[in-house]
Parts: sequence; structure tokens; C-alpha cells
Amino acid sequence: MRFLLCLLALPALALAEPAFAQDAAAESALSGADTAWMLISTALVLLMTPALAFFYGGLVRSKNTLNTMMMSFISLGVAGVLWAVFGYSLAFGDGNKWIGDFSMAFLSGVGLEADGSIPSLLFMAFQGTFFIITAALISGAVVERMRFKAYLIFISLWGLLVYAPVCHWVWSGNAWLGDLGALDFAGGAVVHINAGVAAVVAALVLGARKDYGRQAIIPHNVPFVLLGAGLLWFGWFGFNGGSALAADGIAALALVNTMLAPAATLTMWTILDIGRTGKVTAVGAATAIVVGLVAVTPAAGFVSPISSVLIGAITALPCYFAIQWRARTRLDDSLDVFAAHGLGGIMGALLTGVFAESAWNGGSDGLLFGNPGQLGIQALSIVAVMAYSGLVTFVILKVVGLVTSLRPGIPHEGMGLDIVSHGEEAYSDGEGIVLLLDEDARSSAA
Amino acid sequence: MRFLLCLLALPALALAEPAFAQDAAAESALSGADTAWMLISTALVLLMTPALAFFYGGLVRSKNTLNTMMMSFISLGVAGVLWAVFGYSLAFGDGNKWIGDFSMAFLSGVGLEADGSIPSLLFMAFQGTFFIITAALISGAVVERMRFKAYLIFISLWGLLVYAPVCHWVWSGNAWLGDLGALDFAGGAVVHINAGVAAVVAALVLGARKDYGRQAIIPHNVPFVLLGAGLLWFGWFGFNGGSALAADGIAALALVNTMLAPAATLTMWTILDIGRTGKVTAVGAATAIVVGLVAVTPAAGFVSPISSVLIGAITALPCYFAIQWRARTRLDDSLDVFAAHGLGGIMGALLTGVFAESAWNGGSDGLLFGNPGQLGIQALSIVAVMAYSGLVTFVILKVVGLVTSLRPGIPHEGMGLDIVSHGEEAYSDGEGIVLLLDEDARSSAA
Amino acid sequence: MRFLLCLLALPALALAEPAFAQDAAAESALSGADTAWMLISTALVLLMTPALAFFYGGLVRSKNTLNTMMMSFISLGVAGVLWAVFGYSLAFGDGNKWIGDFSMAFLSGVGLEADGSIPSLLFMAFQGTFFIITAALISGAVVERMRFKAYLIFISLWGLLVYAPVCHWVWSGNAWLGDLGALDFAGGAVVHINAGVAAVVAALVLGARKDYGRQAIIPHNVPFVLLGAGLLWFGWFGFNGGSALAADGIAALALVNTMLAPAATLTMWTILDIGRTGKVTAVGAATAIVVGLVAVTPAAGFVSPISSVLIGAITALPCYFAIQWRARTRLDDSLDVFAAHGLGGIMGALLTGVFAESAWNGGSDGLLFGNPGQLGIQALSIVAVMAYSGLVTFVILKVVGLVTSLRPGIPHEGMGLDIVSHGEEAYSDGEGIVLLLDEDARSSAA
Amino acid sequence: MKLVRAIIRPEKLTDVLTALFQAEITGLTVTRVRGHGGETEIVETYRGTTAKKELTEKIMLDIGVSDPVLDTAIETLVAAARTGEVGDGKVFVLPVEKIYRIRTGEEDVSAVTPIAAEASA
Amino acid sequence: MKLVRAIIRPEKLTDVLTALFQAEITGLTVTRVRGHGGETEIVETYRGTTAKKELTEKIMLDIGVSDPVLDTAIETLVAAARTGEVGDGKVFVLPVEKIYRIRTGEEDVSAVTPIAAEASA
Amino acid sequence: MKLVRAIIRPEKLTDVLTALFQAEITGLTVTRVRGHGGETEIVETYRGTTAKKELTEKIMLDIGVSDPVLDTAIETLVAAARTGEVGDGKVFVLPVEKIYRIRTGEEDVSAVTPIAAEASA
Ligand SMILES: Nc1ncnc2c1ncn2[C@@H]1O[C@H](COP(=O)(O)OP(=O)(O)O)[C@@H](O)[C@H]1O
Ligand SMILES: Nc1ncnc2c1ncn2[C@@H]1O[C@H](COP(=O)(O)OP(=O)(O)O)[C@@H](O)[C@H]1O
Ligand SMILES: Nc1ncnc2c1ncn2[C@@H]1O[C@H](COP(=O)(O)OP(=O)(O)O)[C@@H](O)[C@H]1O
Repeated sequence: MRFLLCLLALPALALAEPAFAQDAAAESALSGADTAWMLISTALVLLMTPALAFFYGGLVRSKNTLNTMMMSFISLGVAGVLWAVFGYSLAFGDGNKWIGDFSMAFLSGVGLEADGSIPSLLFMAFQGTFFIITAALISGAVVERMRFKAYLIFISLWGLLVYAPVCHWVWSGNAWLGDLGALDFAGGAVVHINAGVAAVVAALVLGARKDYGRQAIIPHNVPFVLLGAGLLWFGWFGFNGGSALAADGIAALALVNTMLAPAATLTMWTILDIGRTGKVTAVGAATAIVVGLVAVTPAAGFVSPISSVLIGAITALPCYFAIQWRARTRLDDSLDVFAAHGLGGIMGALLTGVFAESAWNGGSDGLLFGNPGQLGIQALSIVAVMAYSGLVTFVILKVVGLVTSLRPGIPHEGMGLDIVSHGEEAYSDGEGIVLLLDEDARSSAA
Repeated sequence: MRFLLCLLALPALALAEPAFAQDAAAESALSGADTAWMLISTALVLLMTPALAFFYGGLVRSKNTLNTMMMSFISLGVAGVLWAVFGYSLAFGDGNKWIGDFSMAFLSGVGLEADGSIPSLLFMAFQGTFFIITAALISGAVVERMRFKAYLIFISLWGLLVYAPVCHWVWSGNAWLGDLGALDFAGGAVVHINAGVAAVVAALVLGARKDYGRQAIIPHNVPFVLLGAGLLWFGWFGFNGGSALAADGIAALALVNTMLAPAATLTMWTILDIGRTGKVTAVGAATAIVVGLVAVTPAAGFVSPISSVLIGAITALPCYFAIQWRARTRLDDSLDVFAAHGLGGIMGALLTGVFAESAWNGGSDGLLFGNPGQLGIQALSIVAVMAYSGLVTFVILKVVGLVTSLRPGIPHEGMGLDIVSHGEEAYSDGEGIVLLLDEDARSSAA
Repeated sequence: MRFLLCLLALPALALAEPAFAQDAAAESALSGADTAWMLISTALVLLMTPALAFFYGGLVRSKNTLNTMMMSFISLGVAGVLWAVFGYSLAFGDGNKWIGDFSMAFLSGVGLEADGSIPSLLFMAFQGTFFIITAALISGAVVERMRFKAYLIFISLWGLLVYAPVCHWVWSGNAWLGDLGALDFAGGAVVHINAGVAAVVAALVLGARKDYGRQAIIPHNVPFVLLGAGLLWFGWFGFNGGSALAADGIAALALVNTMLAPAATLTMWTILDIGRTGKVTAVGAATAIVVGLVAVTPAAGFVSPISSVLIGAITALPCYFAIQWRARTRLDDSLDVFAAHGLGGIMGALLTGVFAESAWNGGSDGLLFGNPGQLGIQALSIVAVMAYSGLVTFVILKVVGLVTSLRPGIPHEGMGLDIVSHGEEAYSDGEGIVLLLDEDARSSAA
Repeated sequence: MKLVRAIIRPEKLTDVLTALFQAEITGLTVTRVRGHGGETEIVETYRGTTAKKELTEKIMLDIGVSDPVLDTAIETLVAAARTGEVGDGKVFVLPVEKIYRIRTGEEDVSAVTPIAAEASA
Repeated sequence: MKLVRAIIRPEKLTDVLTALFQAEITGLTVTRVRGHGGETEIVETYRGTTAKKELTEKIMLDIGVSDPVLDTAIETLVAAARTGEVGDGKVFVLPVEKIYRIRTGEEDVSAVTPIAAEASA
Repeated sequence: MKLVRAIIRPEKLTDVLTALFQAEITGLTVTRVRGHGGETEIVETYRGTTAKKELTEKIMLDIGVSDPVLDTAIETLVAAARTGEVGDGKVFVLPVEKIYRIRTGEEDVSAVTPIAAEASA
């Protein structure tokens, strides 16, 4: 649906005068209702990045809490600016089948004229929130052991060199994956598979934390994990529902599916937990919610509500066992970004090819509704995104590693990155912390 | 207002083809603005359940934090799925005066066609979020001492056997309480009195916590309680405002009342706190906000803003003293679900019968505006809901108690249910926690 | 834009019958889409006050957490009620060039008729959320050392005597600053400069905390600060976006600018942090987000997106260094309300006079677009608000100080205000806390 | 003089305090600690990580007593802290060479004599 | 050698540390504890529950010292920690049989001699 | 009998526990403390406030041992806790006059003898 809409909308965009004028004619094509929904959807998706900071921040040890949270928060700044400067143009500029161009760099020509039924500026911002969170998602694989400055350089490059092209392929309306008919309602491939693969590569390039596999590394604040999961779910209604780009039946379908699929995943995860250990874990519940949300992301506006219940329930199985198994390997994808986002996204993308139903989405059918070919297209898009993301992420990290070291020294890793990289502690009672007055500060720095 | 709307809408629902088609004609009756508002309202109400997890979770001792939070979170999964499978049909299916039917089980026939001015699927989801939180509300009465599996079975049965029928009575549009003209804008009776009574019964059946009345049981994290209250208030704008089912004047009235009534309750509570101990407690403020929100729930779209200030202020009194008094009894309704939701709901339902004003709501007057009969109808609906909810809750708990024990053993209760039921701790510094590698895990399980 | 809208709308308001009738004719002028957006915007702005409680609450020491949070929460009650009772009428009543009147006291005549395209009651509530948060903002300057009852009296008087008139000047549509053409889209002067100046005055009148400058006073919970910042950003989309009072292009512009400006401030702050200490602080990041939001507030609907990036980036500089410098003075503006809100608001108001662009806002140009006079008007409005707010705040505090003491005794300040003013602790493990049964309670109170 | 150091169960703290206060032993210091003894082991699971909690929450009491009070203190404490289940804890009696009261500089026995009159003020 | 164990007010910690460091006593260990002495009682209320806080926050310092340093240590500490109000705390002096420095295995006096040279590194 | 009190690095706790358990020393109590020794100083910045962290996180172990076990205990502990970097910590050996097991009232040596049989139950 979405990529079709983009398809229709983009020529308009490209033709837009570079003027900043509020063109009266264009304004008349705006729908207030659609604009209202996209305004709040944009706000909702932006909230997901702080939510992610809590989801991730609660899972690490307290000495790395702020570092982990800042890996998300900093994306709100750096990736936010980069999107306006180059990212949007690279992703949605006309360009060619593979990548956009610089025609809209510095938001040149992006104004209040209608793109579909909403101001094109608003479309830019909505897409920007996706860019921000995708970069932040990767951080879950490298927490507790990546130098913050290296991380900053990495996500900046990654956003422009990996996210923008992949987004262009699928959603720009004039690129190869979209043309093939790959279905990705709100970013199963663009966001989740993409980030999930980058995460695995980053975890491999950086290597495991020094304590990994030797000590128990336990979440320091599980309520924060639940808070993050709750706010992520809330924000995801904008992520999926807003991907309809209108306040219509498809938005309603996407939103309802975004409610039902995670419910089903959570229920299935509970059953698996009871079966395996008899204990329904809270970290498991938070994980299940995210997995269900990921799984329904590519499918949200394409499948029936009951299909989304099935997608949620089915996806629980591989992700549950992948997480169990991963912890027994030497792959320190610390917060299981691949098992949750990568694998969840793959399942979602494939199941979209199975359950898509033109009776609901007004266009595309999947395997179960007589169009087995769709599954092939979905598989192709998965493979393409995985290959490209994996390869370029690897190259970027190697290059960043030439410029600056990726990891702090072992003693610094032991002290925790909050102190080392941020000069702060997440929780402090102030005891034994002595104020440095100006003179002291100077002499102590000396 | 709401039940009138439902009344009008339901025949349409019932007649809807079991097809999943996006009927072009039906689509044309959709209002984008109303859909936009109901999309976000649904998201807002869903957020209330995580919010409740924090409100409740902060009030218990840290060893039971996750257990308490999970009692809310699990409802997002289990109740969410149950609603789609049977609950919605039992509540809103045609059925008879007492209960719906299975005609819409598995969402059969619930599609994107308009129900009023929004897709009927969206109406289903909006109502589903009420189902989810009502089940979770009860948990406040049984925290720190109910086995999690017993709780799971209990809320599943309770949702289908208590919530669905009561919801049907009031809101389905073809059942006895609605027909009588009982006013319940957003769920004073259906949600709050219902949950409040079930809570008392559950507290009585389970008995008090082993430490109750012997040790001081102190909230472990008051900021979480405030966070929960803040997010609940935010979500409640969707709860009450969304119950207008449209982005119209009634929605605005409901939303404004939802802002003013808790403000008045909070102000009154502050005065009472100052008068009694001279200290304005934060737990009290959080409680006051919830009490005010509960009180205005049945009234929100029926009364003037100034009446809602009065409703908020008046309701503070009985609830404040009920909470003081309850703690001196042997009734361990641990988080005062009855005093806040039950009593608050009763006050709200009665005061709706006093302050309802057709000049604002376009239809119903209360005692003060010349229709004393309304108060009687309100009282009847309260009694009916209390009797039914109390009785059936009791029976369900007794039956569940036959199948599995409701409470953990005393030593387990002492250890805290986070470890016992979930195998996790809410806050951990990881000290002295030793990683079990596969072999150890196996031998240790043996 | 906004004040123009108000200008048009206010006669309608004033003429409205004191009746509560839902006038059919007026109703017809309502826009569902605009109403939907203003409903959610009102909810979003209300959420900012709990968000502020976390932003501020995390920055203080744990023994003052609840006191600090309650300074925000109580405003939701007291200021909420005061707004309905007198505040709205004083701010938006016809009155004269300097202040409103009591014509709409107790919401008399404020009904569901259209004010612009939304119900006037909704406009009242939206403005009420601004009143609530502005009072709460000041508390950051007096935390850890102001008696709670004195604070209650102070903010009540401040709201009516300072906020209401200043709001009237700028936004009522028939007062002097608005008439001059001062541009303040969403409250740079009314909210932020106003609160920032009041904060400095309050810090001066109260004096520094006993430990200030002698001990290191360290934030006790930085994740809460980040949570607050994240939720503030989210709520601020309603604050700025909702100030368009419609779901139109200006709302989109305001919302997008509210996303880009803080992103730029955060990026610039990161660069400054790296340059100065090499460490990107989390407290700094949270501060930067708020500074960027403040800076874009007066500008949001008047400037182009790229200008808002510049506004965000430029404002980072003075605010960053002001915060560094302030901590070396004897001015204990404890949470830097002036450096963030006052100075940020001044920068924003001036830069609005520089970057305003009629091509985007359909009316007003700034210095860069050929209208240097606008900068003078902006400067005048800044000076006027600072002078009035500073003076009246001073008088109010002195008067309150005559009635009741503003500060607790030194030993009480040492114990922390949570225990002293609220009789609670934010975090408790319950150890060594013994239940007082009724008899004990009585004898212990004696 | 002696320092009595007892490790007890957290849930027994209230009982122990009440008993000690009744025995007029009111000066004491309490520390949250964790202990390893013969208690049952606890296994926790976080995603794929399974871990054994080797330490359980305990409370440590430090009570400086003059020699005549020593036996009362120990008896009271042991009686109040006992449940009979494994994990009740231990009491160590350490010799003390000197005690000072910081406020007054008083030494030894008088340093640990509670100041009943002032206390009620 | 002796172990000096002092219980002080949390707000005095900075002063005490500064004083000790000036007296060149730099090896020490700090624990958050709670104490019951003659301090004023605090009543808390949470909804209907009223409770008495029997314990107030305190800081415990453990300082292993060689005999010659003992008196300086105690005097410095007591002077810096005193406010004159009830609740200033106590100092206990315990005999120590042996001290080891884990890093080097050094024993006794040399184990508690601060390593000034390295410290500044 | 002796009380062995060791201050170690938090990251060494797991190693030390494992080593002690292997040496069949299973009764012990652990406290979170902070220490000041020769460790490198840490500077923190919060907005305009710059502060020096004088104390680093440490773990304190208290182990009551009977005299024959004393040497094993110390050797095991020191070996497992050593990294060779400044900040490894100290061991203090304090004399103990009496030990009681609260559960049974057993005294002295038998009070600190682990109850292997029950433990595995
Ligand atoms: N030798 C010891 N030294 C110090 N503390 C000990 C020692 N033995 C036991 N403890 C403490 O006492 C607690 C209970 O001891 P345990 O041996 O389990 O119980 P019991 O005394 O009932 O046999 C432990 O958790 C630990 O804190
Ligand atoms: N006998 C004791 N044993 C251990 N700690 C004690 C003892 N007496 C007092 N304390 C500690 O000293 C603190 C202050 O003691 P208190 O008697 O109130 O003050 P003061 O020494 O000024 O009379 C208490 O909170 C407690 O931690
Ligand atoms: N004299 C002492 N008394 C009590 N604790 C001490 C003493 N000296 C050192 N410590 C503790 O030991 C820790 C490490 O000591 P330090 O002198 O830095 O290391 P090292 O023993 O390697 O020279 C300190 O952080 C402190 O907790």
C-alpha cells in the first residue's frame, strides 16, 4: 500500500518548486484528518527511541546504563540532523534504481505542499523518525564495550550508506525492490532485518565483552525493560498505523494488527516459558512484545487481523529458541538484536508473503490466497537486504576501526562506560564525591 | 451518548457480511477525523495497562515488583487474544438481553466497514483495550501472594464470564441496562465498579498477606507510582475522550472533564492531607489522580465542566477516608482497588445521575436538572453490577482453587514472588550471581 | 499566526451566550480534524508536567526526589483548578490591553461552540495545560529548600498575577504585545522567559541550599532525567504543533521544527562536550533537548525547517556556557531554569525575529527576510516580560514570606524534604520501619 | 566491652529490633549484607542466561555492649531471630578495646549507655 | 594494629574524608548503614499505613591503622564528625591480629602504609 | 576462631567465591562497600558541577573460620582476588571470642562448620 502511495506521490515531490511557498492549490489537496493522524504518528515514532533507550538500558549492568541509553538518545540528535541534511534526499530523491540523489539535500524543495494528502515536510519528518530508531537499534549488539566516539561515527556512516539506500530500494517508489512488488508495510526489511544483520556483523567485528561467557551478566533494572516495551508498543501504533499515511481503513487495520500480533506473541512466549522452566519471565514478556511488533511490521496493512494473530504466535517460536541458543554460543549479540529484530523481521516478511490478502489491502495476495510468487519476492528482498547490510556494515566498521579504536581498554571496560565515556554515574548517592572548585579542577586535570 | 451511538451502530454491525471486503460504500461513511481520533485513543488506552503496571509495581515491596507488573503486562497478551477470539463477540454480539453470542468469534465479520463513522475493526480494538485493563485492575487486590498461574486462569475466566456480560448489559445497545437508560459514558460501572468488587472478593477469598497488619509494608518506589499515575492520566484522555467514538464536541467535553475532575480531586486530597497530618503525600497525590479519573469516567460526556470539578472534589472525600479506614481492618485489598475504583466508580455513577445535563450532552438530565429518576437508574445499575460481579468472581476463584492452589507456600511468599514465580529479580547488581553453563544447569536442575 | 487566530476568535467567545447550549450553528463550524489534533495536543501538553517531574526529580538528591516531583504534580491539581476558576478568564477575557476580566470566571459561557474551528472549551483546556506547566517550571530553581506549603501559595498567586496577564498581553488578541506584532508561536516569552526570570528571582529570594558550593550535589537518577527529556519532547509536539490550533500545514511546520531544532541543539551540545572534556554527558544531552525545544517554541510556526536547525544549533552556545558559568557563582538556580528556559527563550524569541519568513508562515518576516523592525519588537517583548515577571515574582515571594516561612530549618533541609514535607521516602526497602497500630500512632503523635 | 555482630534474616529484623528495644538495648547499627550458608539455591533465568544466586539477602547487626549486658543481648537476639530453618544466621562476639561517643568524646561504657532522657526529647 | 570503626552522619562524610586525607590517612573503607540511637523518631504515612522509621541513615568507616597512627586517626575523625547534636555516632577500636595487602602479599604495618608514590600516578 | 575480613574488587567476587567454595569454605557474608586507597582518581561532571569520586566500589567479605582453616582461607582468598594492579584490597584478621549459630544455639567451632548434608537438601 505504502510503496504504492509513495509511487504516486513522488513525482509530485520531485516537481515541487524549490520555493518555500505555501502553495494555495497544493494546500487544498491536504486532508486535515490525514495530517492530524500523521502529526501524532510522527510524535509516536519519535518516542520509540527514548523507549528503546529504556528497553536496552534496563538490560545492561548499572555501570553501563547511561552509555547504553545515550547510544539511543544521541541518534535523536545526530541522525535527526543527518536526515534533514542528506539522508532524506538519498532515500527519497529521484536518483536511480539503487539510491536517491542530493536534489533535496538540506530539505531543498521540501515544503508544505501536499504529498499524497499530507504536507511533504511531514512525510519527511515521519520517515526521519524511522531513520533515527533504526540506527539506535543496532546499539543493542555492541553495548558495554564500544567507544562512544567510534559509535557516533559508525551510526552516522551507517545511516547514510546502509539505511538510506535500502529505504530507497523499497519505499522510494522508483527503485528495484519496490518495482518487484516486495511487500514491506512499515519496515520489516528496511528497519528490522537491516538493523538485525548490522547488529550481528557489529557484534562479530567488535568481539565479545570481556566478561561474556565467564560471568553472569544480569539486567540491572527489569522495570525499565518493561517501561521500554510498553512505550515501544505505544509508539509502534504510529510506526505501523502511520505507515498508511492516512487516517483510513488501512491505518485502522495496521493499528489493530499491531495490537493483536504482539498479544499473540506474548501469549505464545508465556506458554513456552511455562513449558520450559515453569516460570513466566518479565524480560521474556518484554522481549515477546518487541518480537511480535517486529513480526507484524511488514505485514500490518496487508493481512487480516486473524492472520496477524497467527503471525505473532508463529514468530514466537524461532525467536524464543534462537535467544536460548545464541546465549550458548560465542556470539555476543548482547541484547539479541538479531534474534528479535533480524529473525523477527525475516519471519514477518516471509509470513507477509503467506498471509497477504487483497480482500483486506485492496491489492496484494500471498501464498495462502493464491499467489505463491509473493513468497519468492519476499525471500529475495530479505536476501538482498541481508547481503547489502551485512557487507557494508562490515566495511564501515573496519574503516572506522582504522581511524579510531572501536573498543575501550580492558580496565575501562571493567570500570564501566558510564564513568569512562560520559563521566557520570546513572545512580549516585553522592557519598564520597567531593566538589572540585575551580582551582582543584584545574590542578586535577593537570 | 455512547450507548446511544452503540445502539445506532450495532444493527449495522450485525448485518455486516461475514466477508472481509473493504466495501466501497461502507468506506464512504467513514470519517477520517473520527478515525484519526479513535486510532490514537486506542493507542492511549492500551498504554494505560503498562502505566498501571508502574502504578501498582511501585506500591509493592521490591521483591514482588516484577510479579505485580507482570500481572498487568500479561493481560496485554492473554486478554488481548481472548478478546479477539471470544470476548468481543460475547460482549457485542447480538445475543440476548444478558449476553452476546459467538457470531463474531474469531472476529468473523468484523471488517473495515463503518460502524458509526469509524471502521468496525477499530471499534473492536478500542473496546479490547478496556477489556485488557479491567482484568489487570483487579490484580491490585491480590499482589504479593497469588500464584501467577492461578492468576492467569482467573483473569481469563473473569474476562469472559464477568466483563463480557456486564459490558453487554450496558454498551451493546440491545441489553437490559442500556435499555433502562443507565448512563455510563466510559465505564464507571463496566470497568471500575466491576473490577473494584471483584478485587474485594478476591482479597477475601485469598486472605491477607502473611505480613499484613504485622509489619509495615511500604512502597518500594514512589516515583514509579507517580509515573504510573501520570501515564494513566494521559491514557485516560483516550479512555474517556475516545468513548465519544468521534472527534466532536462530546469528545472535547469528555476530554476537558477528564482534565478538570482529577485536578479537583488532587486539590481536595491535598487539603485533606494538610488537615490530617500536615503532610501532602506523593502516594496520596497519585491516588487522588486515579480516584478523580475513575469518578469522572461514567460522567465525562454527560456533565458540564464545572460539574466535573464538583464530581472530582466530592469523590475525594469518601475515597480518602475509605483508604484510611481499610488499612485498619483485616481486609487486605492490598492496593485499595475497591476504595479507589469501586467506591470512586460508585460515586461517579451516582453523581452522573445528579449532574447529567442535556444542555451539554444533548439528551439526558440528572437529579439537579429535573430528572430525579436517573439517580434511581444509576443506583440500580450499580447494584446489579456489584451483585453479579461479586458472585461470579467468587465462584470463579473457588473453582480455580479446586484446580490449582491460589497462594504460594509461606516461605515462598517470604522470598518474594519475583524469584519464585518468575525466576528473576527486578533490580540486580549481579553480585554473587554465577553463570550456569550448560552442564551446571543440567546438574543443578536435577 | 496564533495570536491572529485568537484575535479572530475572541469576539465570538465574548459574544457567546452564557448558556451551555450546544449551538447547532456553531457546531457546524467545527472541524473534526482540527478537533482531533487539538484533543491529542491537549493530552500531550498535560503529559509534559509529569515528564517535568521526572526531569527535575532525577536531578536532585534522593532525599528530595518526591518533594521535587510533587512540585510539578501539585500544579496539575491546584493550577488546573485555578485556571478553570479564574485564570482562563483573566488571560483570555476581554478586559483591557493589560489584563482580562472575570467574565468567564468559573468557565461561564465557555461551551462547545466553535472558537476558530475547535470547541472553545477545548481551547480553554489546551491553554490550561500551558498554565500548569509554566508554574511547575519555576520549581527547578527552588528545589531541595522550599517549604511545600509556601510553594503552594506562591504558585497559586504567581499563576494568577504573573502568568495570566503576560499570556493576555501576547495571546488574547486584544492586548498590547500582540497588537505590536510580537511573534511568540507557542510561548517563548509567555512560558519560558516568564518562568526563567521568575526562577532567578525565586532563587535569589530563597538563597542557596545549605550545601551549595560546599558539597557536590549530584543527580541521583540520571535515567529519570532522560525519561523526562524524552517525554517532554514527545509532549512538546502537542505544545508547539497544537499551537497552530488546527491540523494544517502550520501545525506540520511547527511539529517538524520541534523535531529538528532539538536534534541540532543536541548535536551541537555533543560537539561542545567533546571539545571541553571529551565526554558526552547524558545530563547534558537531556539538557540540550530541553534547550532546543525551548528555543524553537516561539519560532516553531514562523520559520523554515532549516532555520529551525540553525536556531537549535545557535542557542546551544550561550546556554551551554551559561550553565557552566552559573555553577561557579553563588546563584543557586539549582536546576538551571534560567540558563535553559530563560536564556533559551530569549534566544528563541530573538532568533524568531531574525528567521521568521512569510513564505512559510504566510505573514511575518524577520531580519533576514527584510524586516529588521521585527527584531526590535521581539526585544521589546522580552524586556517587558522580564521586567514584569521579575518584579511581581519578587513581590509575591516577599508577601508569602511574611505569611509563612519560605524555607525549612537547616536540620530539616539536611534530613531531606521527602521525609519532612511529605512523610515519605522515594525508595524504601522497608527495613527497620515498624508498623504503627492505632494506639501507637496516637501515643506517638502525642 | 564487646561488639556483637549478628547476621539474621531480613524478615526477622522487626522482631529483633522490638525485642532488643524491650531489653533496653537501643544503640545499634544495621547493614544490608548477603550471605552464603546452607540455604537452598536459587536459579534465575534472563533470556538465554541461566545463573545461580549464591548469596541471599541478610541483615547484619552491630551492637557495642558493655560486658554485663552481653549475655542479655545475645539471648534476646538469638531468641528473636530464630526460625529453626537453615539460614537463620550467626552471632560473632568480638573484643573491643575502646569505644568513643563522637558527640561528647565520652569513652567506653558511658559511650554506649543509651541516653534515655534525651532520646525521648 | 587496630581496626578503627566509626559510625558517623552521612552529611559529615565529606568533612571526615577531607580531614583524614589531610592527616595522611588514606586507606579506608566506607559502608552505608543505618543506626538506631537517641535520634528523633520519624513517622511516615503511605495511604492508610502509618509507620515509624526506627533507623536513620549512617555511614560506617573502617580504617586499619598501625598503632602509632591510632590516636591521630581517632582525634581527626572525632573532631571532623562532631556536630554536638544527638546522633553523631560512635567509634569502636578493635584489635587486629594480622593485615595483608592482597596485591603484594605484604603483611601488617607495611600492608596499611599508603603507597604515596603510586597513588599520585 | 577468627574473623577474616577481606576487601576485594567487585569483579573478583565470582572468582573468590568459586575458589572458597572449592576449598570447602562456604559460610560467609558479603557487603557492598566503597574504598579509598591508591586507586586512580575519577572526575565526574554534571552540568557545571565537577566532582572527584574519592571512593571506588569494593566488596567486603566476612568469613568466620576456625583456627585450622584460617591459613587455607587466607591463601585461597588472596590468590583468587589478586590482579596485581593497585586497588586489590586488604585482608584483616580479627580475633573472635565466641560464635553462635542462631538456628541451633550451637557454639564456636561447630557453629561455623558447614552443614554439608542439609545444604544439598
Ligand atoms: N562462617 C561464616 N562467616 C560469616 N558469615 C557466615 C558464616 N556462616 C554463615 N554465615 C552467614 O549466616 C547466614 C546463614 O548461615 P547458614 O549456615 O545458612 O545457616 P544456619 O546457621 O542456619 O546453618 C549466611 O547466609 C551467612 O550470611
Ligand atoms: N551500642 C552501639 N552499638 C553500635 N552502634 C551504635 C551503638 N550506639 C549507637 N550506635 C550508632 O551510633 C549512631 C548514633 O548514636 P546515638 O546514640 O544516637 O548518638 P550519640 O552518640 O550522639 O548519643 C546510631 O545511629 C547507631 O548507628
Ligand atoms: N587502612 C585501610 N583500612 C581499611 N581499608 C583499607 C585500608 N587501606 C585500603 N583499604 C581498602 O582497600 C582498597 C584497596 O586498597 P589500595 O591501597 O588502593 O590497594 P593496594 O592494596 O593494592 O595498595 C581500598 O579501596 C579500601 O577499600
